[in-house]
Amino acid sequence: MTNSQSLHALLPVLIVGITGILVMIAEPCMSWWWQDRRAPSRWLSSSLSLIGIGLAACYAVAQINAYARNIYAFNGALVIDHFSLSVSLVLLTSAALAVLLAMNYLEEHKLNLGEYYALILFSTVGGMLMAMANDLIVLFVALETLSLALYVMAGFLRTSARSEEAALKYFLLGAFAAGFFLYGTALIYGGSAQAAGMGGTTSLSEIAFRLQHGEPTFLLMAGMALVLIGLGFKAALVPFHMWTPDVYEGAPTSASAYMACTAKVAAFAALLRFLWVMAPAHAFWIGAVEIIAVLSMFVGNLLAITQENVKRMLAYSSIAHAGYLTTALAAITSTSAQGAAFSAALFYLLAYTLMTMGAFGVLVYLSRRGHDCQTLTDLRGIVQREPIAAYLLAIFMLSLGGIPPTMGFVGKWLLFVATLQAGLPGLAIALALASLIAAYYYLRVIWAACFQEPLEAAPASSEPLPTWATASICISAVFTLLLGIVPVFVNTLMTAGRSMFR
Amino acid sequence: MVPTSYYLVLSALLFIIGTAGVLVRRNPIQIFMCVELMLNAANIAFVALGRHFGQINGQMYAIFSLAVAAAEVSVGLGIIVAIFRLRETINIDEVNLLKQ
Amino acid sequence: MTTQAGLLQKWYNLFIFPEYWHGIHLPSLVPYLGLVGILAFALGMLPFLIWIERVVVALMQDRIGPNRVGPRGLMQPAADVIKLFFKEDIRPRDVDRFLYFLAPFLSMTIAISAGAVLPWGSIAFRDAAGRVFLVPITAGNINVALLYALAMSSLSVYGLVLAGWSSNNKYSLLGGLRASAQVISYELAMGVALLCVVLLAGSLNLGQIVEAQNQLPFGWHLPALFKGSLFSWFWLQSLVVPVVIYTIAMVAETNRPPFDLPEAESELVAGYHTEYSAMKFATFFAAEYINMLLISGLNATIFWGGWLPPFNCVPFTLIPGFVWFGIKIMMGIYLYVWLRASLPRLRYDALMQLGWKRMLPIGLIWLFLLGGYSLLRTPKTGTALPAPTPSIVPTPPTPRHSIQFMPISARQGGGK
Amino acid sequence: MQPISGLLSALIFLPVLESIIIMLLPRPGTEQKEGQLGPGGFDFARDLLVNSALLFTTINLLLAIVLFGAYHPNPLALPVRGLGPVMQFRERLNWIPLGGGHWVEYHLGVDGISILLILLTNLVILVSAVYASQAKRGAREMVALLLLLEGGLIGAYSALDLVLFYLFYEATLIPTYLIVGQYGGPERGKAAIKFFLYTFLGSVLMLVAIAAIYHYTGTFDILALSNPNSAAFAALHRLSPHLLMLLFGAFALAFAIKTPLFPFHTWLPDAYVEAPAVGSVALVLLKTGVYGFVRICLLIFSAQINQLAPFFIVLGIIGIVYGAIVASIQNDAKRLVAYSSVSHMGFVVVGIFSLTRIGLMGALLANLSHGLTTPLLFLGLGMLEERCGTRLFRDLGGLRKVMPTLATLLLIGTFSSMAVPFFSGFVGEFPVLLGSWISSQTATVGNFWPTAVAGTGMIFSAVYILWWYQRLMLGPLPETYRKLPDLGRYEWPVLVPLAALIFWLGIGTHYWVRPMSLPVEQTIPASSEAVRDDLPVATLLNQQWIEETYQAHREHGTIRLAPTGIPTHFPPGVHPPSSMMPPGGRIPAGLSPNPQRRSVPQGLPFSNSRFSRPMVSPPKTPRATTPAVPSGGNAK
Amino acid sequence: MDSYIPVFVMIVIGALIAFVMVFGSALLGPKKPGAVKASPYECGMTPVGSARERFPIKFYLVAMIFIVFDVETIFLYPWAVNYRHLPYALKAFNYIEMVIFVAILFAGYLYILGKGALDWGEEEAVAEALKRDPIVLAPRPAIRFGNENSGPVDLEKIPVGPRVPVYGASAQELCQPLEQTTVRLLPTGEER
Repeated sequence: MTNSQSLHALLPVLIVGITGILVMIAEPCMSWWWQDRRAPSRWLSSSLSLIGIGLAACYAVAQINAYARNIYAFNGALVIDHFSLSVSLVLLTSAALAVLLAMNYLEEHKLNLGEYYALILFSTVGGMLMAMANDLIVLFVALETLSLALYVMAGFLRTSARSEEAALKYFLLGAFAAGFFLYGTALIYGGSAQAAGMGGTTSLSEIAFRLQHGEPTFLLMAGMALVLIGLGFKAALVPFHMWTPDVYEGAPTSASAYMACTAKVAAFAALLRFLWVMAPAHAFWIGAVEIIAVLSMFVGNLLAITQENVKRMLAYSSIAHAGYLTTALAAITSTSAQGAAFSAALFYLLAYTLMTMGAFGVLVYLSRRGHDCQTLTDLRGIVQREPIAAYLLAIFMLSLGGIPPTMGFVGKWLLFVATLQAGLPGLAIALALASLIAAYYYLRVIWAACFQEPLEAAPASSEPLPTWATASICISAVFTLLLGIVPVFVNTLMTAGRSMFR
Repeated sequence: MVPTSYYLVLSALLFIIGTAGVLVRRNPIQIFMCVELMLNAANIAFVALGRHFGQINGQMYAIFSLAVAAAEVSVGLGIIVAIFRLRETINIDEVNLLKQ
Repeated sequence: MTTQAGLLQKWYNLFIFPEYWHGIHLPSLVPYLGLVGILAFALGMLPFLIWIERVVVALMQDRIGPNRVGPRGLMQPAADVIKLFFKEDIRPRDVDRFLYFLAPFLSMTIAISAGAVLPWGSIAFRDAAGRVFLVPITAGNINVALLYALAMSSLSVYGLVLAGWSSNNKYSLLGGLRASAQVISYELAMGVALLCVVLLAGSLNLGQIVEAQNQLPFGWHLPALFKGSLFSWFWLQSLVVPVVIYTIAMVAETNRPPFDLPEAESELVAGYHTEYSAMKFATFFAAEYINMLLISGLNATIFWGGWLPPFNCVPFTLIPGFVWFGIKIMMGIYLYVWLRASLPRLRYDALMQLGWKRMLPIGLIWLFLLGGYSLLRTPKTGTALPAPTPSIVPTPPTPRHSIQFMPISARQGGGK
Repeated sequence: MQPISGLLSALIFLPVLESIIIMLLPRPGTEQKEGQLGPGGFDFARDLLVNSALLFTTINLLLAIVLFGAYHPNPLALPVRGLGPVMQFRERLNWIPLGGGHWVEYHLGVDGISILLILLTNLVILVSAVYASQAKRGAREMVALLLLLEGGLIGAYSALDLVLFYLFYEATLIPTYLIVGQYGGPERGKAAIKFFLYTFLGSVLMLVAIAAIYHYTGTFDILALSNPNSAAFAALHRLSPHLLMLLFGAFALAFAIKTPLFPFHTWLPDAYVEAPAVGSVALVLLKTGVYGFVRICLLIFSAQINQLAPFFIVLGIIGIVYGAIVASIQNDAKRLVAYSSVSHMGFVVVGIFSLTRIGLMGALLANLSHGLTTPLLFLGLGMLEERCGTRLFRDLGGLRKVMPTLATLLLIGTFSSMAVPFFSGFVGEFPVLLGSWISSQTATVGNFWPTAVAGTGMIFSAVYILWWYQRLMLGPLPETYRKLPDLGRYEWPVLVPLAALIFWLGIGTHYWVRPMSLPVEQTIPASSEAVRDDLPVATLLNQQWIEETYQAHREHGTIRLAPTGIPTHFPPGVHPPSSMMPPGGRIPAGLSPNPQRRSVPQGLPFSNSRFSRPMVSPPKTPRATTPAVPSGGNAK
Repeated sequence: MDSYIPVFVMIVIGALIAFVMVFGSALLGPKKPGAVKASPYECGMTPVGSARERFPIKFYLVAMIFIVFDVETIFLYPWAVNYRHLPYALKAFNYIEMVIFVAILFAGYLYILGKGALDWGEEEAVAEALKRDPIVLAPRPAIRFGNENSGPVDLEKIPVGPRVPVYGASAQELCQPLEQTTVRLLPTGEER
């Protein structure tokens, strides 16, 4: 694999990254050349971003079709296989939807800065690299690329103390997690030398090879635990979830939507690859992962029940969704269920992205004139004012609750089957029971939005429709339903899941 | 020659101190410094292990993590400054608009 | 037992049993020669330097200057030191006591230790096999000498910031802040200028950098006269721009006029050392001058050929290398004084603009122009260029392998 | 008649499409003139809505009628018992891959039981959509949701894959939930959520059970699982009785909540009462609970059914009596009807668990009757409430004088509800009592007590429903109601078809019984002790037989255990059971190890001896030369 | 490590010299402390408020930007050291890679420039930015020196030693008129 071939294989990431740079400097350059910063920047930045994302997505699709085998780029630091390309596509989807949402949100909040789009693109680059990383150090750098952009996005509402507070909390805990991750990597580097004279390595495929042919060392396992903690923070799994509600509540809604999806998708892509590598030593960690899964599901769901703030509720629900996804992590230990677990996790990640983007997107849609629509009270009776938004919200809530015929159901069902195939019936039953609890609070949102009377008389809605946010929500909704009824991607994802074992 | 295990013990101690500091401290800057301590503990471990194995990788990784830490510093200080300008305090206990 | 540590032990023997002089490993002693020499030069030149500055400034301003204490006022610095030693050491209210004392201490320590890597000459040794080793005379003949120098020049700002912060004085604080912002701003430009040199020399060892200048300019075929001459030094090889950048950055790094904003007396009383008195003030003062000496020394080493004579012919080669080195340093010092006497102080925004918007991008672009130039001059065939200066070894071989070392003249047959 | 391919899919997805179209129509205005019913003035949007609702639902009903007409009541002209139901109009596609060659299938098919429910659904949705399109608030949305509900219900009635069934089962929840929650009474939100959560609790457990069944058998195919000869059935019934009982319990809980059966009925009064009239109708239409009992529980868990039938019968009887008594003491007209539903559904459950042909047939008829009668009552009450603004008995009375037509139509509903002969209620409830009588002769409940106690329910129903009618329609008319109008232009067509059908079901019962008789025959578990004596093909399905079958599969080495120990191959002597044959005789790859066996006709077991010994004796010579006759699974 | 030992020796010698210089006059000089002598020197005015005050954001900004560029320099050094010794093909590749690296950095640099992070002409920049975007670039709080809200000098904080003649007024004399104000303002426990 020469360098130019590696670069070629990495082209989707490069396209997104270069677009990010262009978007970043476009605005200052405009202020120099045309002495006008405000007017065209929104169009320039967002359309540039969308073009970049679209190009990258096209290229990724082309690669999926073109590459019959895994590409190990840059001396095996990155692996471009169907799995990473599929995750990249999910990430690009969420980025595109987030760009659409941001176009309206930022304008409503008088915050029309091109950096936001650049940050979206940079964090997407980080996420895509996380999915492709075949080396723990690359994973670390990618993780930080993702996180740093997200920290800034969380604090993007500079005049809001809540936004800044969210950014601070996210940043401190994220940096803490990064410390764990890096130290774990160091320990793995030391622990991967199973015998004297064998050098240390951080390459995941090398570690996998060594684990298949030798005993795991203590240092390796300790490092694995620390890396797990680090990634668990990013994925908001339960003992490491404290930041999630505060951050999602405080951050600008469009940023909450984006970070809820991207961070989780990327973290789970990394977790899947990492734990698959560690699967030969699963006796050490399977118990912990199971406990984390069950705790995440139940703690997330139970805490979500009492929330009045929808963003906060969605945050807790995202913890629960992380718990559902963790069952797939537990399931990859069984050789017979690996393929099913990977494809289930991939499908669920796509589902999660679409429905969370949609749910937050409806909040963005309803946030007009700088007022954030956040609480159940804000949502009361919006069906009379904004029937489309209310019904779309209902679709997303039902999908989040895993109720057919939506994508959420199919995803949950696939996870469920994978868990059973892996011989973990306890987890499967916990999954079912947790989604039962979840139904309650999702229904509360529908109740507030569709069933309750609004507090004040519905004002005549003469404002122009937030076009782009509407487009974003509608895309999410259509796919949530369509893929819930005809899950055509599953087969592709199965191939993607299997690509890991080639 | 100092045995590698000494370095590892040192790095573990630093890491534990950093972790404890993050959990105990109330000033974000102090917390942040503790996080840097954790990262540097990892760097020490990397360099020591790289030397132990006779590989250049360890030192290379340390430089990577330095770069990342620098980026983190920039972002972190920016956030802390922003919150101080809004709230006139950066004490974690007083920064509690978002209910726990 | 390592060589140097063994030497430390042997010193004890040297004093008691002179017969041990016989088997001493002389190359290992060279660093201590370098240490003593640079220390003596720095501390010895310090009072003289103050005198020079006063006299030169006075001349430029058409006045007399110091003329009372000693011949031509030469003893004036000594008198100042004695006076300062016997002044009251005031400790202002509410200072952070530890940091308040630490600041001057740190400034001085760092200023002196920065000199550890400056080579001020070279000695050639020949081993039993007849190979010649050129050893630079410096305390720290280390691989990362340039990084060390850079690190020390960055660390020096700690003294100023801590002084400003601990003094409990608003002027001091602002002075310290200005100093830190200024130093870090110019450090980038300085670093980029140094990078140009590193790119040309291919080494961070200052001895090797000097030796890399000891060749025919641009590889042209010229008479031996020009080998290592004025024209092959890096000021010209790097095509002048980095020298200019470095020289400006050097003045700014030492907070000297016209970049003396941290201690601008018209705005900030005395900046970061407003609250310091007696010898603590003198410590800052001395540290600044030592910094000037050493940064000029670095300038001389990396751009102006270090200990090399300007031409490789008789009248110049007769003069020892350290004299040439001293002359180059003093020219730097003269430049400092000249600038102080000639230029008004910069406004702060102009200062930052110069550093960030002019010198940094120009330096970076220049670095890549040099890289491209170097690439163009590389032959397209062949595996690799030879090591830059094979005659210089960073650390001489240990006595275990070669005991018979004979000191020979530095410039006779040394190197290729 | 040839099956029309795609007809079922059209029936399912056409309403969904129509619902989207309806949602895209302009929203009708809400202005209304003083003292006027229905829309005021010219409202193009409302006319458009009414007409399109009528048009769409009529198209759907016509399709359902085509389905009914094309349906063959007994394609093989044989009483095929013990092999599970025979399905027609089958559609089978792979849908969600599960790895290892396993799929969640899009597998549809109907028998008589389903078809009548589909017809009922289409008809009632038609009338209620017409009614809903007149609503002052949310007319457009209600019609759209009703159409969605229609699609979901038809899907649930025709799904032959457990996951597909679950999916449609859940999908029906959403429109109902939205209708109840948005357009009901003051406590509608709470009631809707209560309804949703109760049902969802049950269905989640059902999902667990479905997954477990897949885990143990490797298939979701309802037909395979209902066929005692299939490997899937054998694999399932090899499990420990405790586990099977748990699985059955999960299904039964889901269906009991949905039906609703006595202790799980508490969501019902709230939801029925708080819902708008259309919502109540929608809730009544949710017959998926009963259907699930019949389609899934009876055959898949035949042994458990046999064990637990008395228990369910007791619960059903309690429901009958309890519902009737509670209904008698209500002061709210709608709540009374709601509780009467508990009572009626109690009859249905008793009929199903009598495990006799007559009882099951009665239960299904009672189910249909309830699906016609209660909508009539609810819609009529809705019209009443619209006029009077109240449902409380103390404010009402004597309305017969101002609205004679409504009174007459409601009287038909009343009679049907109290099971007067020639009305639909009677033809449902009387066979149920008969069936319970037969079954109590063999079961442990005891001689005549079940029948006797259930019979009191009929007496109670006469008490409460007549009293209900009296308090509404008879007696003095309050002055305020003196000017109330009778049925309007759009209200006639709502109530009259229902009333007519009640008569038709009560009088022309044989039209309804004929398509169901064979399915009922096939749906009674072969192990049902109650029908063993009076049916020639009765057989005893016991644990020993299951063990032997399973071992035979193992010995022939054709059982594939990956990934979860699923037997999908059949020993040479055992043919793929009819219910597993896809339409067109195509055997899915991997199902039959021997391609020659494809044309082997299905030997139909219609002798006792066939069932009394294990079905593993392999014929030495393959009867490949025998001309192929259509296998039982599809009506060619 | 051998060649580092003289460097450490040099550092130790430097520290010794510094120690002697810092503490020399503390040993030799006279000691006559006084309250006014000990107060911070602010051009002769009575110092008010704390010296630990907020200072312009620009300093932070410069520090942050510096970190980024400094790290970039870290990556340039190994490249520069090895560049000269590489064969042509590798050299060309390294050159292009580093050009890309620095180009990305330059993009960031352009961004910083465009956003005005390196402009120190405060007033014009703020006025201009306010014209453009009144909300995002809200006026920064003024640079304060702490004397706006500070109350009277707290007498307890001034250590008053033995009455020695010092320059000008004594500490007590300086604070005399302020003392009454202080007593009036404080809701002390004696009043209750």
